[in-house]
Amino acid sequence: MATLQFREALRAAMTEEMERDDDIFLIGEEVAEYDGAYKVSKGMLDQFGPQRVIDTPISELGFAGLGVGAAMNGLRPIVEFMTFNFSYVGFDQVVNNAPNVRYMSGGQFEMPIVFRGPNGAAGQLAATHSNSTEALYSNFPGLKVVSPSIPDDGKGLLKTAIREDDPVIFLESELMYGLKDEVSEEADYTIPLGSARVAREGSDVTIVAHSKSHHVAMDAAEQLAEKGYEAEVIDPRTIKPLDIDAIVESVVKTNRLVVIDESNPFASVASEITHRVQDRAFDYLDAPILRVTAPDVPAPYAPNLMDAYMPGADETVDKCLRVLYAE
Amino acid sequence: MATLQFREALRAAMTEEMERDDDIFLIGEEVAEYDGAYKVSKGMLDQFGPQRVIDTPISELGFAGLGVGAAMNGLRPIVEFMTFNFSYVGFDQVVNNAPNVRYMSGGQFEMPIVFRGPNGAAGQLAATHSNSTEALYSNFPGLKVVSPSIPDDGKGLLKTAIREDDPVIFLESELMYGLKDEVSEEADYTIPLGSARVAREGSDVTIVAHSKSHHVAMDAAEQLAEKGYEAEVIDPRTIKPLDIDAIVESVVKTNRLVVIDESNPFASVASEITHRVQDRAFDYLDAPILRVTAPDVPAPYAPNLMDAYMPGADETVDKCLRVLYAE
Amino acid sequence: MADQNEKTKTDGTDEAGKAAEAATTEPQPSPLSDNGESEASRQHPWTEQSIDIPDGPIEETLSFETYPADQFEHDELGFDDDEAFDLLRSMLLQRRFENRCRQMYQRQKISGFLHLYIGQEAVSTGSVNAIRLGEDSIITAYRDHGMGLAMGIDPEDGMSELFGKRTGCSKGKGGSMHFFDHDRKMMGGHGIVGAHIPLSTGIAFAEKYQGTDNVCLCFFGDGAMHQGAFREACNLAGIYDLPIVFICENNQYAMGTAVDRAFAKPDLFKHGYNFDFPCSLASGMDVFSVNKAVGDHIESYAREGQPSMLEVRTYRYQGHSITDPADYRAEGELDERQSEDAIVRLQQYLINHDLATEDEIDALDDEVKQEVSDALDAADAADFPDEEAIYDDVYSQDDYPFIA
Amino acid sequence: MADQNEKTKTDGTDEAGKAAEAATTEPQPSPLSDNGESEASRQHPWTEQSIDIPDGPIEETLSFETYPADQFEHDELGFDDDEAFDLLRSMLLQRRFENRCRQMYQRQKISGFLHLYIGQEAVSTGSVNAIRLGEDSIITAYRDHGMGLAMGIDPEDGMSELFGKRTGCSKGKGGSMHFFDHDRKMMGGHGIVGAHIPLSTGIAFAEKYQGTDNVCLCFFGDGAMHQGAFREACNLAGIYDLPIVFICENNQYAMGTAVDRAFAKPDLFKHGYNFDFPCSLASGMDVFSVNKAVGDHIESYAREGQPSMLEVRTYRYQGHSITDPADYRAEGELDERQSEDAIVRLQQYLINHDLATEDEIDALDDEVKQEVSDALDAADAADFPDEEAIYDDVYSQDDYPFIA
Ligand SMILES: Cc1ncc(C[n+]2csc(CCOP(=O)(O)OP(=O)(O)O)c2C)c(N)n1
Ligand SMILES: Cc1ncc(C[n+]2csc(CCOP(=O)(O)OP(=O)(O)O)c2C)c(N)n1
Ligand SMILES: [Mg+2]
Ligand SMILES: [Mg+2]
Repeated sequence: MATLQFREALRAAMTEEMERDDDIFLIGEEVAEYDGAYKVSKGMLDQFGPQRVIDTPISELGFAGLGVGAAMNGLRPIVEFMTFNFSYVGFDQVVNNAPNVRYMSGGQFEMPIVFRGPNGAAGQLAATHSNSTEALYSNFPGLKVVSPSIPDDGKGLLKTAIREDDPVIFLESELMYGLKDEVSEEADYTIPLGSARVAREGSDVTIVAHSKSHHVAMDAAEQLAEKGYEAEVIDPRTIKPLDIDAIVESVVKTNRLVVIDESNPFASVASEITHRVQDRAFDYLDAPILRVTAPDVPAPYAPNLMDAYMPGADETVDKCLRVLYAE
Repeated sequence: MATLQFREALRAAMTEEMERDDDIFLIGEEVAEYDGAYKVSKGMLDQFGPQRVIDTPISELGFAGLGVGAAMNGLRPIVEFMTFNFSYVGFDQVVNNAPNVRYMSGGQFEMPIVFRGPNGAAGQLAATHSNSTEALYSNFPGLKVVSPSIPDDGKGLLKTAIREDDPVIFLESELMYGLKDEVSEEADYTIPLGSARVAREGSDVTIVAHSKSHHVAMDAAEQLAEKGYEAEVIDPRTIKPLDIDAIVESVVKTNRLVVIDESNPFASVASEITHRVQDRAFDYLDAPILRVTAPDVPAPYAPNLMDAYMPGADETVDKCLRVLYAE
Repeated sequence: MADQNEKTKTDGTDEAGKAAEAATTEPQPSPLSDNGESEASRQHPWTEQSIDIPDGPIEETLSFETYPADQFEHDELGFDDDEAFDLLRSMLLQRRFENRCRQMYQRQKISGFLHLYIGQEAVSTGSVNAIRLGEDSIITAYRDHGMGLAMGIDPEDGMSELFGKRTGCSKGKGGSMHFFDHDRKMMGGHGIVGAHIPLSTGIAFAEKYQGTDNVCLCFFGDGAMHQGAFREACNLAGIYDLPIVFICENNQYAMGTAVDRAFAKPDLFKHGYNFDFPCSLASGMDVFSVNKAVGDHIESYAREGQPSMLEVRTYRYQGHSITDPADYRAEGELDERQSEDAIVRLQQYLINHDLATEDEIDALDDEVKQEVSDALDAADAADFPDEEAIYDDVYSQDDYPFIA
Repeated sequence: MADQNEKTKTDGTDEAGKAAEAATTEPQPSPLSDNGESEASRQHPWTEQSIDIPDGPIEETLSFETYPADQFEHDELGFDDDEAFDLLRSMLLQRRFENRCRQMYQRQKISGFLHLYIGQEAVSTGSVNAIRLGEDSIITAYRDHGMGLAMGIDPEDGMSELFGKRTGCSKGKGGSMHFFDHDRKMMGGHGIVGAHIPLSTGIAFAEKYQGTDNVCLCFFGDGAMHQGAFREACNLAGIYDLPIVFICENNQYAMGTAVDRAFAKPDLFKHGYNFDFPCSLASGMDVFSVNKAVGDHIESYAREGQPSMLEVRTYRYQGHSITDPADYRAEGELDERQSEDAIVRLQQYLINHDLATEDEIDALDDEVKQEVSDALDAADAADFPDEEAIYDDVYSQDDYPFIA
């Protein structure tokens, strides 16, 4: 085990995979000479050279498409979006080309491509720069969507994502890049997609949360413990495929579920989890499934409004108490 | 009442509003000289002239943005997407500019714009041409999303949408344009957004379905009636705002809910309806909420596969019987 | 060729005739559907294009106007002496305002992204002084403080916005990247690179539709020209003859990417060619050059009814944003560029033309600094928005009942 | 200017120095975050651009190559007599195939959208015969049957695809708009206008990355050039020097919109200018002109290592899709265009050059018709995919367990 920042863990994943397989390359805005807008790719240009670590103009549609074409023709691109907000100008390539070419060609083409970069709100950046994209991308068949919350998962899942022959949306977080934690140094450390991590065991209520919200969940669980309730905290780690079995198993035990999802709520990943859990565990639920999300408004700038905007541990505790009928 | 095709009802709405208010104009690909790819705007160029009915190049990003800018500067654009599949190349304008400019400017700008056109699968058009966009657009705060199922609602809701000072996504259907039905000729016929229509009353099970699926629901209700079960069929008509009260009220009566939504299922409108209903009517539900959707795969071309792809009345009946524990 | 045509059975003529018929009888995709009646109505012109390709290469000669620095005098541009002095005030205000912004960011009064305009002030001031305030509009990207101040946004409202206060020019909802002023027709302040360029077509479209003679100045960075949005917007402007001047503020970098690394054709002013725009190139280090260029472009629209493209070459002294150390510059580059500083140039001009003394200039600077200080104090004293404001301005309706 | 600089207090120099410092000490947006260490490392070149703007207008002279019809002979292009005859076979096959498609659509054997290529066959055949099959690749839009057949897709597999059969070239999953043949490097068949253009940059990037000398021909319609995708892709190709020939098949309409109604600059071949591409214009009504032009462009890449742009002017005889009556044409336009028919032209060429007799041409036509008939029968006899196939090919893993 090494202690690494999240960005370093991601870099380790890319570096190890690129050392292993020459067909992998990294492309995106400022990934090479600038070492990455958030320094995730720091030093990779020096190690791999300008053939494999490639700066682009500000052309998300163009270079996302370049990635898709390269994947159709034998390479394994890692495409960095400086942030996923900017994927919207390249949206069509990500949702109409990447996931459909295999299907529409009757399986003739592989699509080993990873689109990665920070997702979600990152402080006071206002409405256009605070998009949570996981609900959107996971609506599209053919895509896989990964969203780790800790450096170790970041490394193991990114290595897996790079090895996939399917398009993977890999969602990171500006606010977590500096997070330091233990990371495996195993030679071939991969974590399968579709397997949740039970981060904390408990029998009173289940909290499901991914990415930054996972840390909110852990905080809330601490607070609940002080009040005498043991929350089970599950990090699905991958949104699609979703390890619904793990979530259902926990709900069967706790009979209560709160989902934290920093996205806007309407047709969100939280909604989907609700649907699946009530379908699978209807008879086990002792209370409605509640969710803790951003309000259904654009992200504001003012610091106090932005604080109110983000899902927090207090609100999570409140909702857990509600499903525990312990208010 | 007049008997009109769906396309004629929509045209009547646009025409009446444009006669009323000179600030309204229609813009899109082939809307003018070609009379609309699906003839929705037939004759409008002749009536309103090329200043107000405007053909564009194939530049969805460009002309969606033109619409947003025009709305910021005092006009009331109706922007036609030839189909909503093509809105994905203009996605950023629709989701990052239209709904955010009001908020980010602290309310200084109105955004009276309608984006309209056919949505969803329309026969054997394969993966890139069969996108259901309602889940995506309704995830964005600041947008309103309307999706009528019958000509009369089409007219009343489109007139309302055009009068809104907020951006409205107005989802039509290629396969319904020829549908003929009674349409109000009242002078000022508008239907408020956020009010569902109870299309059929029943006390055994509630079926919620919008757009084409509404007709599937009505078929299914007929079949259920033959088996002795009375389904209540609710057409939400607008996805956002969603008339959750009407749905909850029905579920309180029937204790069972099946949602039809022809979209891919993950983080869909159906998921959202589930979340809200179980939150609001947990104690009234006698069975899990089931949904009838497209499978989570891209739309295929082969006729037999495409038949299997679309949600149908038989599957709906089966699921209703399941929630009725009557299999 | 005509008789060849008659001989063949493979030319497809009769098939085409049948296709037209087919359209009315074709199978319908579903019983719910039909295709609307087809119509054989209007007269249609021939396209101007031929499929007969001319022999020998096609030649074309292009000419692009230039506006170098140090070529234009205030009076020939229509500025009287006071107005010339006011140009300096405008530019100084922007620089002093932003110098304090940096400081306030370090003190955590300002948060989020902060992109400073320092070095580029001649572009905003030169341009804004070529338009009619309240009638003509401008729209720009996220590096928008300078443009906002030049358009007349009160420094107090600007600083309050940066502080996230309810008194801000966007009520604290937009922050640094989103300065708006509806009444002054400052149409933002936009954060997604290139995405505001299409908005300019709509703004201009509305002017034309309403029969005004107002124009829209659309500013964007060199980096924004990579976006497809640029092409789509220019083409729309071209075919609808919209009153827009597309102005590229080429400050030579898009974040850390130098312009010649990222463009197949780094002569950005020439990119209007694909839309048949008049194109020109101006120095952004001389407020008079910018003013003359923008004025000429506006006149050109009035004369020709055609949008146009202007590249203004300028330089940003600071990093891309406040957190960027700007290590990507060549050694000595910043010094060299700063030796062309537009504020210094204007100061010198005023002195050389006896329009101001050094003392007057110092006094002006003090006055401007005081104005900025006052703005800071006011911003500091103002309140944050009410917590409830988070739900305001999402939709037009007050107390919109549907927000979850 | 240098001493002016020293005099001033407003040039921002020292502020810039402090900004670099600030980057390491600035406030962090959250306790979880930091910004990664900043690095002052590489040597960076000066940008080639200056902020000193030259005096007087900048002039430039352009020259575009042309490839008119009736200028090139088969032998000088390297076709022997049999090969010249085979060009006719290829073009006839496309036309006969599509004539039957229309009929099959009316009989409801084919469904969905159906866009016919009739009239444009010289473009596919001329182009494909300029590349090395299996090495060079092509990619095109939804009007792809002709290109697919020219690339060697068996008419049986093509027709089966249109019938939605498991034996189709895309297993019945793609239909008319999505002909793919991985091994022949026919990279589709794509339905979203313009969206395949960026894919060509990736296809070509992969060739360059792997060190091959293969090129990619990227075909798109006139209408596709409106899309921002065109600009972004061309610029990427230009800066990475990718082996692509961008080929606009200008058939003068995008659906019902004539090219000169929709472009600010309808000379489409000139649009490569913005990327410094060599550009040329060819007749699409002569297979030899197309072949020569495409060959030259490929050679130009081999020589200069630079992508390029070719406009081929052609005409579609049918409506945009099978349901379009094409009322938007000028009167007499279709007849006039068909008088230039490329198949007739080639037939005449073969006869004039004693490469074939009318009888041989008739025999070829019969043979091709028979081939298409057989393809129809085979397609008709083939099975639809299993219902379970709806779940196949979504992901690479067989029996992927997660599909809901
Ligand atoms: C679509 C999009 N991609 C990327 C970014 C991140 N980004 C913000 S500013 C910028 C550089 C823009 O450079 P330029 O247009 O030259 O403007 P300048 O900063 O020089 O004023 C980038 C890449 C963004 N905001 N939007
Ligand atoms: C992004 C997008 N917008 C609109 C359409 C609908 N559409 C299909 S083909 C077409 C016309 C394209 O014309 P052109 O590129 O000239 O090709 P041609 O049909 O002439 O071969 C349009 C508008 C689409 N498929 N994709
Ligand atoms: Mg720049
Ligand atoms: Mg065309």
